[in-house]
Amino acid sequence: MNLDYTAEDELFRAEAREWLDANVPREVRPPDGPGMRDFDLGWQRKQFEGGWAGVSWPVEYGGRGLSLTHQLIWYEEYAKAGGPNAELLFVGCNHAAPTIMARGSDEQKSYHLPRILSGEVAWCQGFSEPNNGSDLGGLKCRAEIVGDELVVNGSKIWTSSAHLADWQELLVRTDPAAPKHKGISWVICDMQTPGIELRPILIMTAPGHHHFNQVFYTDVRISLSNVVGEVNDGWKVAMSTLGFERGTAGMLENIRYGAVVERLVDMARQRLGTSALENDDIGQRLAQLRAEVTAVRAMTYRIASRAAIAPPGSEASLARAFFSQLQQRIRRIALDIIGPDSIELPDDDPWIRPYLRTYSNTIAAGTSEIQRNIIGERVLGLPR
Amino acid sequence: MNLDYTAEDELFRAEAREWLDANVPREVRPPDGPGMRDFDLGWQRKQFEGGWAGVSWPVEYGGRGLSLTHQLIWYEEYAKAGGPNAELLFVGCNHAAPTIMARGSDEQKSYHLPRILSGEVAWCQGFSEPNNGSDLGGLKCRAEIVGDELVVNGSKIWTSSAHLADWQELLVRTDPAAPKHKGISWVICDMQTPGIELRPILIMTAPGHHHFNQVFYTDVRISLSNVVGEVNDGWKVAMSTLGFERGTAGMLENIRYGAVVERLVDMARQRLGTSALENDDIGQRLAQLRAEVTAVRAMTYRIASRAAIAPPGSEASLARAFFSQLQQRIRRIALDIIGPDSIELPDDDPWIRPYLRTYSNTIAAGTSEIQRNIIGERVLGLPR
Amino acid sequence: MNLLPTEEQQQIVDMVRGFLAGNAPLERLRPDKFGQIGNPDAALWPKMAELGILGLGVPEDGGGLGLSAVEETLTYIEFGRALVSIGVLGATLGAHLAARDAPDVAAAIMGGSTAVGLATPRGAVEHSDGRFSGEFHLIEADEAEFVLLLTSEAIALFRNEDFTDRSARLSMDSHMRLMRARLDDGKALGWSSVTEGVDHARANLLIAAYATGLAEAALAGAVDYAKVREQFGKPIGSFQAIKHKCADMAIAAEVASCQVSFASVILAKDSEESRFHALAARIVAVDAALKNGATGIQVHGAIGFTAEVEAHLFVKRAHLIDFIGGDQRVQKAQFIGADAVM
Amino acid sequence: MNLLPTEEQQQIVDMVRGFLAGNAPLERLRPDKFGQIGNPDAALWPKMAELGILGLGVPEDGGGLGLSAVEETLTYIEFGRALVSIGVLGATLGAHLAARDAPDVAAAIMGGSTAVGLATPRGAVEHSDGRFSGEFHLIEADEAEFVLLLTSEAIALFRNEDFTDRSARLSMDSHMRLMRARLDDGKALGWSSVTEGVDHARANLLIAAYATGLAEAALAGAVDYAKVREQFGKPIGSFQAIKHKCADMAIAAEVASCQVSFASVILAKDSEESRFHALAARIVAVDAALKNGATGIQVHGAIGFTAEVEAHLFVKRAHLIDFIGGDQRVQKAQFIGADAVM
Repeated sequence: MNLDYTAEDELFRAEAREWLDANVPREVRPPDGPGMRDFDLGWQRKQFEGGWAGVSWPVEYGGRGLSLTHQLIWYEEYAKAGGPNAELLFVGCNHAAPTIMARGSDEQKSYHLPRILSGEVAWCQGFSEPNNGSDLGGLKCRAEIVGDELVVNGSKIWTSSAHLADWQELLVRTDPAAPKHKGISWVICDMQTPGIELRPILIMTAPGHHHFNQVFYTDVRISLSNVVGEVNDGWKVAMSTLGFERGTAGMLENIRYGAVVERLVDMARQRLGTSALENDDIGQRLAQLRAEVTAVRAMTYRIASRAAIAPPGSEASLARAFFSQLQQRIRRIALDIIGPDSIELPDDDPWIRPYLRTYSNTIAAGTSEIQRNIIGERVLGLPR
Repeated sequence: MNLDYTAEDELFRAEAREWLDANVPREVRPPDGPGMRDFDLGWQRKQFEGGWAGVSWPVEYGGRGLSLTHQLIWYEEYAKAGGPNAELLFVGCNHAAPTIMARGSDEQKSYHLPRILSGEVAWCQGFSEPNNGSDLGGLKCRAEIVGDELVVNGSKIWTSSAHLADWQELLVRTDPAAPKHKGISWVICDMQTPGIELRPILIMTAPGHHHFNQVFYTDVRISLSNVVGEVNDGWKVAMSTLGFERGTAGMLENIRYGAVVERLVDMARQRLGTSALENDDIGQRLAQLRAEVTAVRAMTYRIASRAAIAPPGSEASLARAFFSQLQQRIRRIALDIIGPDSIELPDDDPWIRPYLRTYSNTIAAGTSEIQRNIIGERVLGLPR
Repeated sequence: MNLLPTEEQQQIVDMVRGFLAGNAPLERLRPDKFGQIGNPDAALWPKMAELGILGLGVPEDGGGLGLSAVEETLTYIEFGRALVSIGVLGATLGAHLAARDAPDVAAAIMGGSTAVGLATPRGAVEHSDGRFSGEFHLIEADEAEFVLLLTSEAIALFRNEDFTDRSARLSMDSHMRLMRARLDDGKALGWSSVTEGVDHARANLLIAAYATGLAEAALAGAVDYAKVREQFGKPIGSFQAIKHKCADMAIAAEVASCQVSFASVILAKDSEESRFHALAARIVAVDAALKNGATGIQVHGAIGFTAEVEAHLFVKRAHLIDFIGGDQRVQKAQFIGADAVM
Repeated sequence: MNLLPTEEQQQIVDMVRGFLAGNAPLERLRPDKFGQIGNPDAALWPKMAELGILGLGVPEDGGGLGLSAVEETLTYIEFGRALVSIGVLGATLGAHLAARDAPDVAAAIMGGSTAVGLATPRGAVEHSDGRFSGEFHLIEADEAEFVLLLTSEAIALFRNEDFTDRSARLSMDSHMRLMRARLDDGKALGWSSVTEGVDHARANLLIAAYATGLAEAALAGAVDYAKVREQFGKPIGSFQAIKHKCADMAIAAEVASCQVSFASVILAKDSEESRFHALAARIVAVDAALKNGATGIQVHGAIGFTAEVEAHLFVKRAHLIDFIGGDQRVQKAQFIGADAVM
């Protein structure tokens, strides 16, 4: 075990810090709408132009081809510099691109990867359906092969930012006769294709926010050349993406939370006084959270260490399940520290809306219950 | 709703208080062994002689025939006076006697009830078996009918104080061909009968404590006249007892815990100071426990109010499940208040051993998991 | 001793529940298709006044129905279940305070023609002999004539215009109108301190009852959903993970409901123990409302995070009422300092 | 950067694990048929000394093996898993302290011929420049020549006879011998304060590592049981209630293990951040040991409450180590006062 960094690592860190200090946007990120899209894509473009958009992406796709350690250093500096949580980029950079890199055709790679990296386009996901939130194998959205096209009919739900996205990673059932986890295909879908309609789903963070959508497909025609991997092999293609999400994709977010807790510690010291905080209920809980978020960083390092040897497996679900409930406890204590003004929800609010958002974190990417099933069965080997 | 007591109730309360003040034993109750038996039976005899042993028992069985309200008043005064937790009496007074009253023959009633009430005998339970802790329907301990006798072979486990008991309420399978919950009989078993052997089970509260036993039966002959209710009808007979246990039998224990929390509040005030306690982690947790234990008393009153109309049903499992985990949290905070001396286990220890005992409370009479199944299915109507 | 409602009390519950089912269904709180959220409950007050609900517990010689805290508490559980605007608390408590010193004000409030907002401290409050200074939040005070202030030390009724420096804020609970304002040596129309009488204890008790209603309704919503929503071919309520969550919600609601009933009976007797039991009720009931609100969202899965079901409304309202007159931390600090009541 | 053991480190783990499997199986801690509990670990020290385990992390010029805190930490996880007498902590930390100022004492300790007990405060400790006064618990000190004292402010090595007014006590963790004793201006053979060097941080780190071992072993015992024990015709591990409890235990153990590894690497670099990371490790690891100890009993059902399985031993040992040098409350109070390390 070691935490040693080479001189080259340290140089990379210094460069990253310098660039971030000069370039991290200082304006408040709009919480929804086209303003948010402009903000996130603009920030991605800026990172791309600075040479920081794809630290660990292969050089051939426009990245720097550096190691996961470099990626981690970048994330650490990003978190320290208070870089924004540009969620709109997540599906493109952390789902679609790795999948296309792993399973896409040369044409798909050369068209999509540069556009994702340079912040030209935003992607959304189309996996969940109204009647099978956690049970991906049971998906029903149909795609018939007609000539050299797929004709899609059905519906997807919980699609984050579909209203702001250019492309969608879409799972469709191409062989209804095949067993549950077969007969599914992973398709690149242009959100401008005729036949696609959106129903915004209003969410609980504030009136008018929608973030989620239901997406309806009526005779939507997609060229067969947009299938990633083989037709009917989409389950495996999707699993590689999900493994990635459960593994390293959350690293940045994990590291960012260290800074969140330190802001809370500062607030609590200001409100209660440093020494009064020691045995105070809030101080004791904050100490626990501080220790836990410190451990999350260590967990991230261990995942990165493992990832250097083998692709992330179900062990990463331990960190994920822990982090999502920790995040909720961290956001929750903010209300106790802020006190009465917690009932306000100002436009530039940094605490209450993120607290409300945590109610989706324990649900997204598999509920806590599903995560615990996975840990019990795949990590511990308990019977189904 | 009301909490009104009649003048007669108040008189009863005053008499109870006076008698308890004069008679509650001041010596420490031995934690195990014959000393514990002598202590508990002696205390029961004293209560009997004072006319307080069977407040709500029918007059014909030696009780005072008073209402559940009187019983509750008695429990409240008992708790306030610091009356001992004479556990050895529990099965006899709260399981066996109510069952015999409800389903026993005249002969069974006239022989056993006075002996239980007057503290002549101790009873133990024989329900659980090694391979079906929570699944009573699956019990296997066999009893063949030979002439006018049952011949019992098999084993029971988790029998509290079998080594100190004179009688046992024993569930045996009398018809192995019948469906799971049929073919069981409820039998009064003399613990001196030849063929009964005990294996003490050491428990975690301290070295040498055993409390639990495994009981082995080899050709144990019990007269058919000792069957309570009909042969093969033991499941229903047992359920009436369990309903009682899940209902009002825990009242005294619930009320006693109010006094336990107040002792903790006093200790915490002494250690930390009354005003420092306010926002202290310990003070805030204690306030929560104090509010919850106050609510437990209210829950007990509501159960008593319901019991005046109909026999206790599954609603009582709400109070039971809550109380068993509350008890554990109450006992746990004692360690934080006591501080370093918590690692000692003196002979007359009032805190650490009861804390360790709570590990059996969430298991006894159905684990927390089973309790939650019952609440989910029978109270809330969720599917199995 | 009896902790179950009498037949007459059950009739009141049924009447209020029926009224709210007809006039305040939960669906009224769904955002419209533009995502806008109105505040539809102002129209309820005159109708509730007609039924006598706003003066339910005010003595008959004060112009009320002369029922007890027990009946008030039972109706507040229903208010919580239906997420009735928390402004109702201003009306009930305001009427009680006014009935003693300002009968015409009390009559106007109980008649439903005059709304009463709520005020709760944003920080330290200076108070001496009925005069108050400090920074406050006003809730549901926009069209109110009076404002009822609750602090951890006192309860007091003001004219709305006594509050100055007003500025509107969006509330975390978007259905409740919120503003900041201040009082400078504002003189109360009527007030009580926490140590005298039962006015202050009544405030805690009714907040507890309202919270119990929230906890019960969050439970009911979760159980209904768990029975019909299927995953992996089975209703999700058959999975222990969900079933046990619902069981925990049921336990929390039962704990709250029992203590609230108990405290209401104590308070109805004007007992010295009112303060202790009302505080205990507030602590366990607000806890239940917060927990059940959060768990209810979780049981609903993804849809629980949306405005398409009511799950999220319960946790937000629970947070709002938590802060009225001091949050759980403040209440627990008071409670641990209180003398034991055995 | 790499947080996985190297091949050499894994070999050390395997060696220690093999040694303990042969010499310290958990069954050694079962009470005999009279319910008596011995303390069988005194015999381990000479054997461990032979393997170099007692001086693993002491520099070579101090007579040790010269390995780092990383290797020490890995062995302490194994000690926790095997419930090795916590007296081992006295030996390791005592050897470190003595190696600087009293090499013959260090040699005797590392040679396994001289046992080192532990001392932990029962209340306030007076301390000035290496002289200590106060009331203490002595753990595993009965046959020890030296005693290692850990307070939240300092770590110090004494001769056993420096402690006076000794009186034996039964310990909640019945395998550990316990007594009360006092120091009156006792002069330490060697000592460090919490603010200088890494001695004090090492104590917290090794306690954290030991606690991680407890958490892991409690998990392993629960999972093994959940796979074989059947109820209602199925292994209990197939029920979500049990499965999710095991998952929570696995999470807690992983959290502890990661932070303990991380802190050990930091400490091995003699970094200024050692104190912060060792405290964080202690907080999450003792938490994991307490939680997993308790949950492990619950997963075992009725047998978990008995001395026929080891489940209860983990929670008792966890409570014991929690109090060594200050319980979680004390550690958290320190930790929230510490400067951020980002």
